[in-house]
Formats: sequence, structure tokens, C-alpha cells
Amino acid sequence: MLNILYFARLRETFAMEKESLNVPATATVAGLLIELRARGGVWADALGVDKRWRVAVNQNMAEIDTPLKSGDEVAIFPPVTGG
Amino acid sequence: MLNILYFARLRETFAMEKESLNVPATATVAGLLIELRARGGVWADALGVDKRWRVAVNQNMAEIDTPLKSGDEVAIFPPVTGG
Amino acid sequence: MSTIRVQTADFNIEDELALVRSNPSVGAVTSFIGLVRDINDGSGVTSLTLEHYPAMTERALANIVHEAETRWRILHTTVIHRVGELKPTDQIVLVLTASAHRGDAFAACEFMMDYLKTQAPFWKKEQTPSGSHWVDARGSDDAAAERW
Amino acid sequence: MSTIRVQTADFNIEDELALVRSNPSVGAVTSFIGLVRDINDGSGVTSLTLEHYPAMTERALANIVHEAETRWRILHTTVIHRVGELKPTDQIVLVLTASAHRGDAFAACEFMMDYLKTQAPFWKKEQTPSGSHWVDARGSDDAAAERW
Repeated sequence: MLNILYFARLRETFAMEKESLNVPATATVAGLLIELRARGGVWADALGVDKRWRVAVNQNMAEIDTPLKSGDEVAIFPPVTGG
Repeated sequence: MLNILYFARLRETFAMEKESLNVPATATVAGLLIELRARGGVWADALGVDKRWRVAVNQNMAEIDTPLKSGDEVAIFPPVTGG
Repeated sequence: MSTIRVQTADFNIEDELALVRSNPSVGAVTSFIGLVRDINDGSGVTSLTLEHYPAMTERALANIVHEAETRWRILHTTVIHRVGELKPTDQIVLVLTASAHRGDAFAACEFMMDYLKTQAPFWKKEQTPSGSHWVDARGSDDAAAERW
Repeated sequence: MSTIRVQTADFNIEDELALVRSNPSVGAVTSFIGLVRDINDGSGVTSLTLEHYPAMTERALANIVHEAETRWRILHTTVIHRVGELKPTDQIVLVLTASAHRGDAFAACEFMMDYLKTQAPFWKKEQTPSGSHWVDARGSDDAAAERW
């Protein structure tokens, strides 16, 4: 299982802070995003390839081809705006 | 007349804080330096072209060809080391 | 040596400077403070809420400090970032770098701010008279981080 | 708006920051503080005497502030330089710049320090256990000023 976290605008858009999902067949960030977009609605819209979002795996910034394994913490959030 | 001021290491080397001199014939910083070097000794040495010094005319950094006129305040000092 | 804190409380730059100044090898201290502005993108801001991702924040800040200390000769680094609700003129972030000479302190401080702006998981939500909205990331911040 | 002071007394960065922070358009404050080090070029420093050329100093600092305000979008600039006798860990100089966004504040602050180092008529004399000597200007300071 993956522990998925949502932050900021995405947390509000999805009305969800976290959920648990199975590791996708591709075992990559890209595969997870495809599954989430397949939910349609705000998921397809907010995570579209034309939108700006970031993914962190186990608290490190990740790329689209970053591998995933069971037990990973995957956070999905908008580009950061601190400082 | 020119009002000449010396600062820092040059003030100590010349054992002089200030003096009044006639405007040199060339009426430039270069002409004044030639006259001062002509005094020989520490003057020729400390103001040599191989040494580092700076000149300000009327409280603005000057160049070797900056013109001089009667009443000008001319300060001669080492490269600055503040900050 | 470095200090990293994420806190709701305010901070005082004089206190942070005092810690660094006690080392007589320090000749140069550069600092940056980010403040809440009352206007952003044309709308009046009455308050600002800073959300973060606690499990990742300290790690991200530690990575930024480590990267700066690898690239420049730094004697001390301080990073303090506030979270929670803030008002215009409130302090948001302090990055302070101490070194023997100023070139290292300036470069490391600006580098850390540029990286913090794109790598540290903080998000701002502004409250205005017409409602609240999440602040959009600025493309200029990505460009600033890519300089290094 | 700018503050320029040449003084024997110490200064407090929190006080100077407070003046600048009261303007809610300020989003970014960059500052630099120069400190007396206990070692310079290998010899122990017990104290430092700063001489200056009073008639020229304020003019030179005002020129530097003016140049920075011409080049960057700056809301406030503070320059404080101490003169007289100082000890290791004492503060020598503060340059503080405030702007809406950080790029202007960083660039203006570093520019002002680089120019101050080559254009403002201050000279340091160090006292060491083996006697006193005037500090030599560093070629790297000329190079830093020429970048701008």
C-alpha cells in the first residue's frame, strides 16, 4: 500500500487529506497519476498534464519516473509558495 | 591655493595631516603628484606610480587627469579598507 | 553549524545574530527576511495562512543548508520559517549566513532563499476582503532557482 | 527613503529593521553586517581603529545609495558605518535594503557593499600583539566592484 497525502489547494479541491492506495502496476509516480486522473472530475482536471503540481516520495521531491514501492509516503501538492 | 589632506598610512608616512599648495602649472592631479614626488624621500616612494594611492577632489574620487583650480580640496590616501 | 526552526512564534533577528557573532572568525553576516505585504497581485491582503508538510519541511530545509555548506565556505547558517496565520508586516522567514568574507555569505544566502522558494513544502493562502485564495507560484522563482 | 549614519556608537539591526517593516509594501529585506575578526591575514587582532574622511564620507555613502536606488526598485536603504576603536566580534557596518521582492533587495545590498568597499573613505588599522599596521586593500574588492 501507498500512503498518499494531499496539501494546500489540492487538499481542498479533492476534499481529502490522505488515503491509502495499492502500488500501481507500473510502480512509478506516472502510473499513480494515471490512476488518479481516471477518477475523472476534479481529479482529471487538477492533475492534468497542463496543470502545475509536484510530487514528493518519502519526503523528497520526485520526478514522473520515480519508482514506488509498498509503504512509500507519496505527497501530491501545488508548486510551493513559502519564503 | 589648494587645500591638501592626507589620510591613514599616508598621513603617518608624511607626518602631515594637511597643507596648502599653489595650483600646479598643469592644473591637474597628475601635475600635483609630480610636484609632491619631487620632494624625494618618503614622498617619491609612497606616491610612486608602482604604489597604490587614491585622490579625491572636492570629496569626489578623482582620476589622474582631473583638473584642479584654486580653492579645491584635494585628498590623497591609500585604497580604502572600510566595510 | 546550523539552526533550523519551523514555528508559529515570531523571531528576532538580533537574537539570531548574537548567536553567530559570538564566533570571532565570523567577519560577514548576510540575512534575508521575508514579510507579509498588504497587497499582492493587486488585491488587499488582510491575513495570510501558511500551511506546510511537517514530515518533509525539516528535511527539505536541512538539504538546502547542506547544499549551501557544500558550495560555499560558511561558518553558520540559520533558517527560521513561520507557519500558521500571519498579518501584513509580520515576518515569515529568516535566512542568515555567516562566513569569514562577504562573497560566501551573500551567495549562500541568496541561493538558500531561491531554493527554499521552490523546494520547501510551504503554501500561502491569502485572505482578502473578497475572499481567500491560494497564492500561485511565480515562474520567476523557478528561474531564480535554476541560476545556481 | 534612506538612512545614512557614521557613528562611534554600536547599532542594533532589530531597531533598523523595525523602521523598514512598518511599511506594509515591503516584502523583502536583505542585510549585511561586517564584523571585526580576531584573525586577519594570519595575525591575531586585539583591536581595530577605523579612520575616515568626514567631509567625504557622507557624500560617498549618499552616492552609493543613490546609485543603488537608480538601478533597482528599492523602498528603503539603511547604511550605518562605525568609526573609532573596535574589538573582535564588534559590528563595523550595516547595509540593509528593503523592496517588494527579494531579487532587488539582494542585488542592491551586495552592490552597495561592493561599492562601499572601494569608494567610501574608511581605513582600518589593526592592533596586534606584535604592533599595529594599516590593513591593505584587497584586490578581490576591486574585482567585486567591477562586476556591476
